[in-house]
Amino acid sequence: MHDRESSSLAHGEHPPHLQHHFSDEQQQLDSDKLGMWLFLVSEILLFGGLFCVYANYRAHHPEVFIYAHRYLDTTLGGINTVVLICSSFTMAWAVRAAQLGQRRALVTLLALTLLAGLTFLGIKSVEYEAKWKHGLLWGTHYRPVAEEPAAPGSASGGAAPTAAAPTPAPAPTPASVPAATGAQSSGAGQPLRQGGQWIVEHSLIPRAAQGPAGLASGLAASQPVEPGQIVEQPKNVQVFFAVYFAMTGLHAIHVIAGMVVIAIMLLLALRGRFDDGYYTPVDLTGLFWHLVDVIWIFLFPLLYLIR
Amino acid sequence: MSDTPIDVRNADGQAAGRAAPDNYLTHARGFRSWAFTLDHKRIGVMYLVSLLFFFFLGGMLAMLIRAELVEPGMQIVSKSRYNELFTLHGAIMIFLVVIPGIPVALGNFVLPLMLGARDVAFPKLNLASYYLYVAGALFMLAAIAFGGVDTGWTFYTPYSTTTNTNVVPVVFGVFILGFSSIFTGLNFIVTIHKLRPPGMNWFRMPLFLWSLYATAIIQVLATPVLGITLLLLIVERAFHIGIFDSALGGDPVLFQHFFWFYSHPAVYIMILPAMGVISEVIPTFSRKHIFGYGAIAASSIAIAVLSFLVWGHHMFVSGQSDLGNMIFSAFTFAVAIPSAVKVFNWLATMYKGSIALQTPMLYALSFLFLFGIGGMTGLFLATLSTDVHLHDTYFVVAHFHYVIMGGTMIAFFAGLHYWWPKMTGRMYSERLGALSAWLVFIGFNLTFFPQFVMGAHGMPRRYADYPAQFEPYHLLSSIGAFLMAAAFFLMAGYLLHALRRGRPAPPNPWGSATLEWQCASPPPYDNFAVTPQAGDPYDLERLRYDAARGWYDPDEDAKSAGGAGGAA
Amino acid sequence: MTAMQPIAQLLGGLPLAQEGSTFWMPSEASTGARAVDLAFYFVLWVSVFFFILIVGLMLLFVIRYRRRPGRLTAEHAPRHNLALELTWTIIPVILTAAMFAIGFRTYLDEVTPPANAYEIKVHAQKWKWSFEYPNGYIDSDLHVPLNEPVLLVMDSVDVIHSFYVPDFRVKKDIVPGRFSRLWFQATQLGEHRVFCSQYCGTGHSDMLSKVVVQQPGDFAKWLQTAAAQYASMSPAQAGADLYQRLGCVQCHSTDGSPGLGPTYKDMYGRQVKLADGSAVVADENYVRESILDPQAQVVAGFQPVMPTFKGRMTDQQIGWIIEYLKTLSSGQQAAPPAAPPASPSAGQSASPPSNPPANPQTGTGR
Amino acid sequence: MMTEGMQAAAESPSGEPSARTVHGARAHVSSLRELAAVLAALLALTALTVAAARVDLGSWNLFIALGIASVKVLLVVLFFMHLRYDRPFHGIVFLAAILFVMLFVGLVLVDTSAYQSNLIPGYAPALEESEAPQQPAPAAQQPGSAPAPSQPPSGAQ
Repeated sequence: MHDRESSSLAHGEHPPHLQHHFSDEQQQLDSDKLGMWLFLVSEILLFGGLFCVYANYRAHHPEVFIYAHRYLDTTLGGINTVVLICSSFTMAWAVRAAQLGQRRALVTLLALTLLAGLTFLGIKSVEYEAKWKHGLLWGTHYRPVAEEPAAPGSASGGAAPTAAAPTPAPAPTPASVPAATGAQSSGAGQPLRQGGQWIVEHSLIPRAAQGPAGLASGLAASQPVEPGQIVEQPKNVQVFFAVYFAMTGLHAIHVIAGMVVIAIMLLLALRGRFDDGYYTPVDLTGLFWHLVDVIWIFLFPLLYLIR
Repeated sequence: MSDTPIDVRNADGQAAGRAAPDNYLTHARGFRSWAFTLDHKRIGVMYLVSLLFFFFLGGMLAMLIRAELVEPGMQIVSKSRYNELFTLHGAIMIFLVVIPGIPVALGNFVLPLMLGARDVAFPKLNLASYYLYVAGALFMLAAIAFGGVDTGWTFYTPYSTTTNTNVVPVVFGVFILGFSSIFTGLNFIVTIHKLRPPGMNWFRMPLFLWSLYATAIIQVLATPVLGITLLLLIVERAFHIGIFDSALGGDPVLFQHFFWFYSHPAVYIMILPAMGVISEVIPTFSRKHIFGYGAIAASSIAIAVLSFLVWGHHMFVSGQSDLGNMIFSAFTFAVAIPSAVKVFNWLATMYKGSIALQTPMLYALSFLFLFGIGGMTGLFLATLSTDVHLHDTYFVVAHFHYVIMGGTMIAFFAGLHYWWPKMTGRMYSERLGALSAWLVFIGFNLTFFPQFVMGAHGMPRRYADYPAQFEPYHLLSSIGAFLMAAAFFLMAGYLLHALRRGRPAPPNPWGSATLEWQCASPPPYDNFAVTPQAGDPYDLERLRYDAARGWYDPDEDAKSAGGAGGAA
Repeated sequence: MTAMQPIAQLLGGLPLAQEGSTFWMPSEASTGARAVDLAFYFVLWVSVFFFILIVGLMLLFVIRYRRRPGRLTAEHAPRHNLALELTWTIIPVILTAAMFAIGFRTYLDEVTPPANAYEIKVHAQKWKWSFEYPNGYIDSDLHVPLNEPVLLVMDSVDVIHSFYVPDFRVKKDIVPGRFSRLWFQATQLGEHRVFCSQYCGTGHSDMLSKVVVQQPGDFAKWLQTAAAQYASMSPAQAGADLYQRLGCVQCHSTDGSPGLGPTYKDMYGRQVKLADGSAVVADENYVRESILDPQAQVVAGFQPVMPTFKGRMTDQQIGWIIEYLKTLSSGQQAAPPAAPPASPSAGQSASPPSNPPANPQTGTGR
Repeated sequence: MMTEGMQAAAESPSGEPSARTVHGARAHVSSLRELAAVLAALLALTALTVAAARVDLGSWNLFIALGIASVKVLLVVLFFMHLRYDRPFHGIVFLAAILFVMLFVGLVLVDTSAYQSNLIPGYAPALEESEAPQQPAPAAQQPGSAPAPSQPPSGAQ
């Protein structure tokens, strides 16, 4: 959608800025601004859908979110938040520079914003890579991998401590992990099979036909069966990671889109296309970039800071 | 369509009237002048041609469906093929014809003219929307080419995530179409807000513009949710992310909430512009000021807002909670009121008028008839207990065909015949126009009324095969469908004929007071040499019929600066 | 397969419950039907009244105010009239409010089952119904006692289906992953159609069944004998019965004609080519696996559309099916003795550890 | 504290004209000091929200986190996006979007929470098909014979 974005910016790139169907600059500026705000509205509703998914599963499966969010690395998330806020600041400053016709400042600030965007994506990719490595993915790809508790120098960096032992803080110590998995030794890279899950798997289909009642009894009975296994692991943890990747993924796409547009603005600025009389594209790009920031400001506490 | 002899002949059009020496059709020539045009009129025409093509395509699919259903058992196609047929018929008609329908084809052409503007606010975005539309359409055609899709146009999970037909191209096509729709709406809102010339205040806007404005609000607010829904569905199929797929711990009913949060407002994206067209046609052909301008304008906005509160009435038996059912049933009845108000206002407009039964008016009247049935059968479906019985039966099928086909498409053809002279500069044969209008009306009722009855008797929808008990109804229905098809071919015939041989159209053949009729037919490239002075758009009394020259003229002395507007 | 076949077979002898049906509505065969129909007719007559009013006025105006030589312009008439507009806003408000109230009240009665309702489990899957009675007996038709409230607890193993009995005016979607409940009290002896009303794929229009309403006494007797019938049957007979009852017949022919799935004729003991190019002998283990995990080894040329029967069939029942297959296969002696010849009893013990025994009849595991 | 931030930013006297006219188009130029103040506020709030998440306040954690986030968003929208000096209509447009998102989420939640009790807790057959081992877990059938009459709300385990 960002290319549409840029095309909506595109008109007026070449002087004369005033298009034939507008009566004056004011009318053109107002139209462009209103158009951009309406586009932002549609963006907000686009993400609104994802927030609805989030609210739905968070409200009805809090235990899943509380259990699973520990796999996320608050430090990296926090750093990314700061990075994005700063980029928002530089962007706002860039708009100001454009308005005042300070070309060098404009170029520098746009470049800085672009850099911040790159940093954000870099950190995100580190996080994704760690999730991938530990099998903390959606749907059937959710296969938490057991690592030797002190797996050093894992690419996940800060993520290692939390992700290494796929057990929640109040859970048995990592020592109990092999105990839990019993026969299949949990060497690095091998799926760690939570007994809790297995029991459910086997009792689920047959007992489902008997109604929640029957199933419930199955779950109740599942704890005593093999003591010492990871019973805290709630079911359908994979849903959290589905939501996590959907939300951060779509946001990342928007970051990339924003960066493309900023890069275009940077080129135009270098070519001296903007002056204090004409800077609308920079202004609108700023609006879009700030929206990307706004979305993340909500994503961060919702995904990383669950309690 | 670009270079027909229109241009040459247009000379006498000018001799007769105020036609500009060159119009938007002759302004530039050749393929590129169309492919890269930023002129809202040409974009509108391109949309119109594409729409009519897909209407033909979807119609042919419908004919196949009706042919298969003539008698029980499978005669023409296999069951799986039948499922693909109704899926594609639905998807093409909904997403490629009816939803874009009136706004993109007629709206694009008329909106700036009615407003007195030179173009829409973002001409490039407008062209981009058109090419997005084409791209989305191509994806859907590709899906047909590569074996079709059988989910039904609603793409319900988990069926859509498990079927091994190729869902993704269609869904992605619809996703793209969604953005085409968003950008059109965005464009219209900005145009109406910022490009109104001095003197054109909100309450001098023709009601068609009010309805387009209300539609655009829905397009901008609701369509993104469809976007994210389809995006998640694609991810669901491609990566099994498990948000809507119960097999992975997802919730299928949540998908239905998402889908209908868009797709019910979408019904009003379809019907609001139709109501706008009717609000133009009825006063013009009754030679009388619209009755209750304010009420009609307000009801458009009311419908736009309320339409966001009623989506759950598609889910009364889907596992939605009783609480949800109660809330959504109540809101649904609420949204029925503004529509009723409009109908009564149109009737009151005809009261004591001077009613000419020309083709656009015939379509408008059959709109009143068919939309009346469509709207009222909606009450049965809003009523919880009766909906439990009627849901997912042919009663529903008949209901939404009466609303979408009998409402939107009939109004679309009313508008097409109403603005045809303005778009092409040619008049069509009134006699054939009236004939096809009648045939469409009869064929339509013959097709869909029996479906109410068999639906009430329990005939479920989307059945490739059916118990013999329902055979007579299906037979009638199919006969009606074929009759309707014939009528549409007739229409295509005389309209195409009119393009070449039709009598040159005067600037204001019907005697309407809205601005688009003040410029020549077809309009000059930049619409208005001097921005016209906006008056009361329904002050028809000041227009006198000039028998000698055969069109309507504002007679100067009677020109009351109709500021009264009947509004506010 | 010819499309009429399943319908003829499921509805063939069924007297369409036509008696008592009106122009608009089928016969009222449940306690709830009356209330629904009253609501329907209320809305109907209100709508008819307003429709006649609107179209009548429209025609009247068209005729009276038709443009003609004497009448080229309109008469002067008010452009708006607040009193009038309020009237035709408020009257619809009142009427629709009434419709909502009626609809909601009848709906509540419709969805709240009485406490003493007789509970039957309904399992929906592409494209068949199976009804499980309290004693564990499973049938493809729904038998219910007359004038007794019946509560259906329904689940689906694959996609969304919808249980619909027009004569009872009841309908409920069956969403996988949840239990849908629906109740009714039949008031009319005889047979009534059951439709699947939520689109569920190729066989959607074949997903039919019937409700058989019996006198309570007859119903009890029927249930007893039906549950006991297998005792008197040979394994192959029992298999043949299950073949019909569990809906295998929907896709697998026994006469060699191709359906959605491979035919059973001469299948057992033969080499079958698989979709992945390899070939296996259709022996007992292969059949068992195909029933419990259908997608594992799909026969070449067929779509992987068969739903699993895991947890829906006992090992004993699988054994019966296998015996039935043997009777359909002329050359089954050619089968390598890979698996011990499975007799119903052997079926239990011979069950390889690859499938968790789940026995619907005793209820364990379900 | 948001209001304080706004005051500080607004009242800070800045050398630049707060609004300038270029080729007839009116536009607001925000002062550097204002932007810097907003940045500082945003960073401070980020720190605050991280800190707040470390203390257990029960269900309040969520609301506090959302509250802080909303304040941050408000700052960004009002000052970085100039909405404070922009046409009021743009503000209405923005609010409308938020409003409709809340409407959507709200109504969906009302319904889904009402039907949660019908769901089978932890239903996800595809998962065990992908991971199910081929030997039966002896414990599997044993519990089934003891059906408990009560339906637990999903996620109770």
